[in-house]
Amino acid sequence: MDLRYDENQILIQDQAREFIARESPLEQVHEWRRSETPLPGPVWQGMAAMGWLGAILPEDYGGMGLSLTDLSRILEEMGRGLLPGPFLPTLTAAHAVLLGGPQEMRRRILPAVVQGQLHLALARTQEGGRFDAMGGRFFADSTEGGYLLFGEKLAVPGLAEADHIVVAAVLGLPEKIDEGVAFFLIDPKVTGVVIEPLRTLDGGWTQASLRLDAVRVPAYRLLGENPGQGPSVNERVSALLDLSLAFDALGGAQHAMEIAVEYAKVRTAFGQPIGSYQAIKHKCADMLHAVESLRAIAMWAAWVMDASEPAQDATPALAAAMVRATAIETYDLVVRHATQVLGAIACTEEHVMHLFAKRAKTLSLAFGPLAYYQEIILRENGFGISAGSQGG
Amino acid sequence: MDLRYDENQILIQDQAREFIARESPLEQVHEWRRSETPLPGPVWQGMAAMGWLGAILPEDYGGMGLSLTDLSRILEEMGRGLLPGPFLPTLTAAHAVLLGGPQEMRRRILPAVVQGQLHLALARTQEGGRFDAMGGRFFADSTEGGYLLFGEKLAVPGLAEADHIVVAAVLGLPEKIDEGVAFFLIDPKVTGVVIEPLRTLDGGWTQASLRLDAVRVPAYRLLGENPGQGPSVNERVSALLDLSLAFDALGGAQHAMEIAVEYAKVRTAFGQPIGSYQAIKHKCADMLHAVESLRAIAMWAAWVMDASEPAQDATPALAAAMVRATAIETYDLVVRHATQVLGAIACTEEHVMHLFAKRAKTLSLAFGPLAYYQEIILRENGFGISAGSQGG
Amino acid sequence: MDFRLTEGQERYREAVRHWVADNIPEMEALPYPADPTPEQMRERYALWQRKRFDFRLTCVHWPEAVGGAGLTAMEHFIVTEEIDTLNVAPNLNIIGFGMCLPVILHAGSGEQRNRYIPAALRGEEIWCQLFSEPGAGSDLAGLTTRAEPDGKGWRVNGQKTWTSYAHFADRGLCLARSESSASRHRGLTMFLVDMRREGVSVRPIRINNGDHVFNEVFFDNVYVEPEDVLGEVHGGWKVAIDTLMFERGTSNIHILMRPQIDKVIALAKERLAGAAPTLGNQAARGEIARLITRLKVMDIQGLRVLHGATTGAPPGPEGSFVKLDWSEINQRAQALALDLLGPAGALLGDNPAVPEGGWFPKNWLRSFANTIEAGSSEILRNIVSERILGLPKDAQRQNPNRAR
Amino acid sequence: MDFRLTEGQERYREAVRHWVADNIPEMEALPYPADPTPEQMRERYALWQRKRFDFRLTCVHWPEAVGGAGLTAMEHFIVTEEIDTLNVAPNLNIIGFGMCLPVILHAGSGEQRNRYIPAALRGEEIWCQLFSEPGAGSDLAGLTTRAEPDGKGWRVNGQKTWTSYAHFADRGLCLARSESSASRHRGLTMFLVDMRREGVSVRPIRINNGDHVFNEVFFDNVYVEPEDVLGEVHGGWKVAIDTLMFERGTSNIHILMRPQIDKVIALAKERLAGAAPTLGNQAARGEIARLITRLKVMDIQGLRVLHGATTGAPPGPEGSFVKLDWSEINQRAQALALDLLGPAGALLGDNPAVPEGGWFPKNWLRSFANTIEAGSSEILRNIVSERILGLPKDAQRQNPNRAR
Repeated sequence: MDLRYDENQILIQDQAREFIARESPLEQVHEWRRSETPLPGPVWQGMAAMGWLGAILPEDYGGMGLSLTDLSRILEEMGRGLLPGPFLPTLTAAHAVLLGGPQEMRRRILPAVVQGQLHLALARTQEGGRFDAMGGRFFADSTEGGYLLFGEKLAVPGLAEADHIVVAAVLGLPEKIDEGVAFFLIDPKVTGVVIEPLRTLDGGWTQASLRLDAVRVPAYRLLGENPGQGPSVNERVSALLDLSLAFDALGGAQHAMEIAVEYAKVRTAFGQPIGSYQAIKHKCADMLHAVESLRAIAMWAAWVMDASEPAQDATPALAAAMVRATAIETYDLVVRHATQVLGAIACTEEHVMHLFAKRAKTLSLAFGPLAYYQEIILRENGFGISAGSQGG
Repeated sequence: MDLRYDENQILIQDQAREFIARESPLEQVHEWRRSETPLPGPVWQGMAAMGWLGAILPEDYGGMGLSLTDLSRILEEMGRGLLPGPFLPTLTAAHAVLLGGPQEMRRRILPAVVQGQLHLALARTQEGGRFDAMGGRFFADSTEGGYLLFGEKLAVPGLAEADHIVVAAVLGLPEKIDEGVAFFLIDPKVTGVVIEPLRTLDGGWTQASLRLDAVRVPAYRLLGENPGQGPSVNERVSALLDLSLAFDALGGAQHAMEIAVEYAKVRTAFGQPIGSYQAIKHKCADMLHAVESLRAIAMWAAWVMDASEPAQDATPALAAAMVRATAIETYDLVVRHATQVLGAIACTEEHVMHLFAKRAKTLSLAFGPLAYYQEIILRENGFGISAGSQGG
Repeated sequence: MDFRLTEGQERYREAVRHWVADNIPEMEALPYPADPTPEQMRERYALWQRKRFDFRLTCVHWPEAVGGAGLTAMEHFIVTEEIDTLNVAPNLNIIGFGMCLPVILHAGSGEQRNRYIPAALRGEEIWCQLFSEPGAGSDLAGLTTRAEPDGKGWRVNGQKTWTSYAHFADRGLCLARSESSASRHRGLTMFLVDMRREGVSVRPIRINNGDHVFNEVFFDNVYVEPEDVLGEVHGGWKVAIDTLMFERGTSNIHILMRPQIDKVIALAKERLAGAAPTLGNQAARGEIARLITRLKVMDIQGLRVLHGATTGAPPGPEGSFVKLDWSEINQRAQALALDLLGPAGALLGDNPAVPEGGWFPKNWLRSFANTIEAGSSEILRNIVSERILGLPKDAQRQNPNRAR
Repeated sequence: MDFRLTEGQERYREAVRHWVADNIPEMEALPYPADPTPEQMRERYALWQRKRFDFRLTCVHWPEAVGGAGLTAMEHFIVTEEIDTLNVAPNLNIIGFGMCLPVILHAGSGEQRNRYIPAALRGEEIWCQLFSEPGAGSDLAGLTTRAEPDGKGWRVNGQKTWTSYAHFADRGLCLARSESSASRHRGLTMFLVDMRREGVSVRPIRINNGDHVFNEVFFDNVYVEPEDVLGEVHGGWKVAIDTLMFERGTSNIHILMRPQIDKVIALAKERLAGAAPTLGNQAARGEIARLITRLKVMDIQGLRVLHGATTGAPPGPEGSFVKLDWSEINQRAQALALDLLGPAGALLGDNPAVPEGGWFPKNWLRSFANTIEAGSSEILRNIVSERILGLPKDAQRQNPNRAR
């Protein structure tokens, strides 16, 4: 047993922190959000130069072939710095291409992603619809030489700037939803793809709505040698997404807590630092408890997903659901407590705390409610319910 | 608008407090519980002499014809003093007889109840089964000149000492559960009635299990001129029960809080009264907040049920569900917080706090879970769900 | 025990409703943009306030002599429910009517009352409250804004913050340190300041959702006439405490919060009513049942405050509970709204795909301050436990008798 | 990053499991009533402990010289999981092995170690810890039990309370005030007291569910030999702090709590698994998902403590979090159990209608003390915020430098 990050991981994290402090300091992020400016291209290029865009891609495609635990060192720092831009959409969509795309597609897409030449987006679930493993409200009709795709999704992170979109669609009729989900790589410029940018609470991701109106997709743009590979791709991409969001939340919650704790040491009321009052002090202790609980389960979940053999006591799906459920509650608790410790200043535009609050809520809303993750936890622990009664 | 209790109500409350302090002081209750001694007969006779057993029964039957608000002054003091004995079972069962019993039955039962000669019990719902308005798992088959009753219930408060049992049973088959519930007055000594006393967490009520094994009940023991009156009797008895439990909880929670607050003023740690530390102080504030919230809604609910015309914004069913839901959470919160304020001594047999904790849990478990009351609240506010999906 | 209004009060409510029905259409017919300028806001406020004044339908519990209707807090409550919750015009003088002017009414001289109260009631003057400072929030007595004698009058120097509506205000109720050597609570004086005077500058504070409600106010040697001292010189703390009592008394903020909470309940009904129970919607159902119940509790506590005020009973803890209730209920309600909306809850803007143009997330952000503003939850819990339950003060707050 | 045990540790776990499989049947074959007398408990404890000692399967992380196996805290953890959670015999010396003897091991002289540790490991002597007093719980330094020099040795007078297993104990680790004029934290000395000696009397404290675990202990002029001072005279506070560090370190209480939490999860599975979602069971499902997740977090925090202990890293907050976690998780789990049982949850006794003879409500009552015993949640939050986050001490706790 060794619960420390190794030297290389510590180096990766230090470099990430330095890069973000230099290229995207928090005051700068604050300013970008205020002016609704997306992440500048040169920063993205810098991320590519650091190797982040290919962090977990194999060296064959120019990637670094790192583990998820390695990657987590970068993700936590991104969360800490509230780094904007379509990193997570690109990361997860590229991972889908890696897992399911034909060799030709991988060769064409992945090296370009690694070099920062392509932004990707992933359109997987429909808000208000089922948040189950089978994806969203996109449907694919088989047609000669390929597929016709239909459907819409309200908000897709990173879509506005995406050069390619990975779409999870159900093959055939809605009733067959459990049989076949498949992933397709879509060119956003082809006929029938309608994209409309949206203003968002959290400027970390641009978001846009996506409508597919009989979009013709050639067969070679199907991910997976056959459509049946979709579910396994989906499961692994889901786990990556859940883990990534959790480390984003961990870094953000840690930072929000630190800001509040430092303030509690210097702000005085009734002649004493407010941190000497138990109402404040115990909120700080509860924040640290929550953050360290998330840290504990996140480092374990990354290890479970990295392991070549399945862990004795947990599937990757269980680890992902647990870490995601913990992240949703933790980030929310921390921004609430941190705001209360900081008092009125935390509720101004000038202060950075609202950036954390917005990020926490956006992460929590973007990919399904707590109950969905709780049900996975229950299912994986033998608390399954009768079929047909699941729902979002 | 007048939100004060009137002089007579204050007098009733003062007399109740004096009576209970004299006849059943808390140390005595503690000792009775320790030795599993039921409430002594003379105290019950004293309660009868005070008029409590007929408090809300009409003067025709020897009762005092008081309002529920008047009665609440006694109930709160009973809760405050953790007064044991089958008062609530007798009160509610007698009320069922009053509302639905034929004149002959009322004449025979009610004056004897008022004079303290009869204990009653009410067997209405089945634990683990449906906690809906239609009652429990007792079933009544129509037969010549009367009914045959079947069924069982694990725990019936006050049953061990009951001279008569009011049973709510479904007429006919279980599938017809929504059509007809009816109340019957049963003699516990007739053939087929099997009663087995149980040891309980809270000695406030004796409890016993009840099995009805083809018990023959003559038609004149049906409450209501026809079986169709059952639901309305049930609704009104339910409301009385919910309100009574809420005032029991209010008095108990108030007392538990007072014990903790007094201790916080005198117990010192680190050279200061523990009540000067915010961790303790704010728990005390939260207790008072919870208790006063329960008080507010309880006094309103009693008024709603007393009103001759229906209130503009609430049915008696809604008021009952709201006050009951608030009571469940309040009493639980207060005993938790009070225990934490008192520290280790609160966890000893010697200290009275566990009596409050046991009472709180028993009230919460005896008559249905929080979710049941929440669903009534939702239904009465237009949040009904599709039929057939309710369940306990 | 009777929760009903008297017949007279019921008739009064009916009359108010009739007046509303008669007068709203005219107001609604007036052009008023969705995104008004400050001038348009002021104009609409003044028009509506003047109309209410003409019919004696504002601050009806104040004496007729100063422009009220000589009625009780009960009728004021009815008017709040029936008129103020409609948001016909921006409520620009809420601080004046809820805090500043009651203090003038109770602590001011006859001259001060006559000069300031009717003008405000006619919609001509807007007030702000100048108490909080960057270094003095919960610990109000730590304030450092100075007032120094200058001939007959005073010169004020310092900085205030969290001043609602200062960018509209003509007048301000300002607490300043008039004697720097005195103990923290003594040596404070309450001033009625002309906000148009030289030396007053107002800088907006935008809140987390971009709205402009609060301001910083800087005083650079601002002259205040001697007749604009309210109450005793150096006796400002008592006046301030009284003001805070008013704030927690008949301010009826919880009634004004209702429309936004009701909006969440309506959203929940649209999403949840009639739906079969699923894994995802049960937590929300439980939360809604809790909110509805707590709202009822809050309403009753509000009535208890009102009843205490009208019968002259000593103030209990209910005022603090109403504040704790509305702030916590609203925070939970606004968070629930976003959870109900899912990803759509994180969208802003006029796009038809965005529910109500992003009202829900903007209001969710606004709600973060609820448990801080108008008495933080921590301070309220201190007040309840110390004043009502009689618990000892924190040791460190017992003797902070130095000005800073 | 690696959560796996080493191959050697896995082999060790296997060996322990084999030993258990070989030795449990023999123990289970011995007659032992459901409601044993203290003598029967002691006899069974001694038998099982002696057997564990003979195979060096108790306190395996202690040096071989004193009767341990010279292994690491990791193997101790494995043994705790594999043997102690089985509850083969009553764990009468849990305080000795978890607190008293580690202190003797670390702070005692060679002679003290040799005299006390092997005897305890052989099951011959049982220990209790005599720290808390009626007036000194969270504020331990407020204790008033006095130790006065008496020729070569000492005389102890005073009262201790919350002393687990004192009614079985042969020896006690006692903190007493040896110099009354000194400051609160100085002037304390740690003694090893013979509990059979004249002047020691033990009075049971029954807890809220009727069980007898705790005691009051009265010292009436009890003689203690000079060689039974542990550490420095007047240096007892440091020894006490070290003891509390052990208590929060490798005591593995969270592992010992698992069986009772797992029992609730099994009950929930029996009631909820496979059932369609209903209005009533969804809240319980959410709660179970939370408990399962928090248990996993707790386990990992426990491993972080263990890892820190084995690598010699400075202690972080994880030990406090493990305590907060197990106490809060167990309280919520036991409350959930009763909610799942409904009215049956309030029944006791041997009646077949009563689930497990009333184990659930009895254990629910027991759980009330969890957030108080072994460091109250309030004290733990102080420790975390002050020692780890560096927040200032409460003003009133800063200088309480007087003995009382």
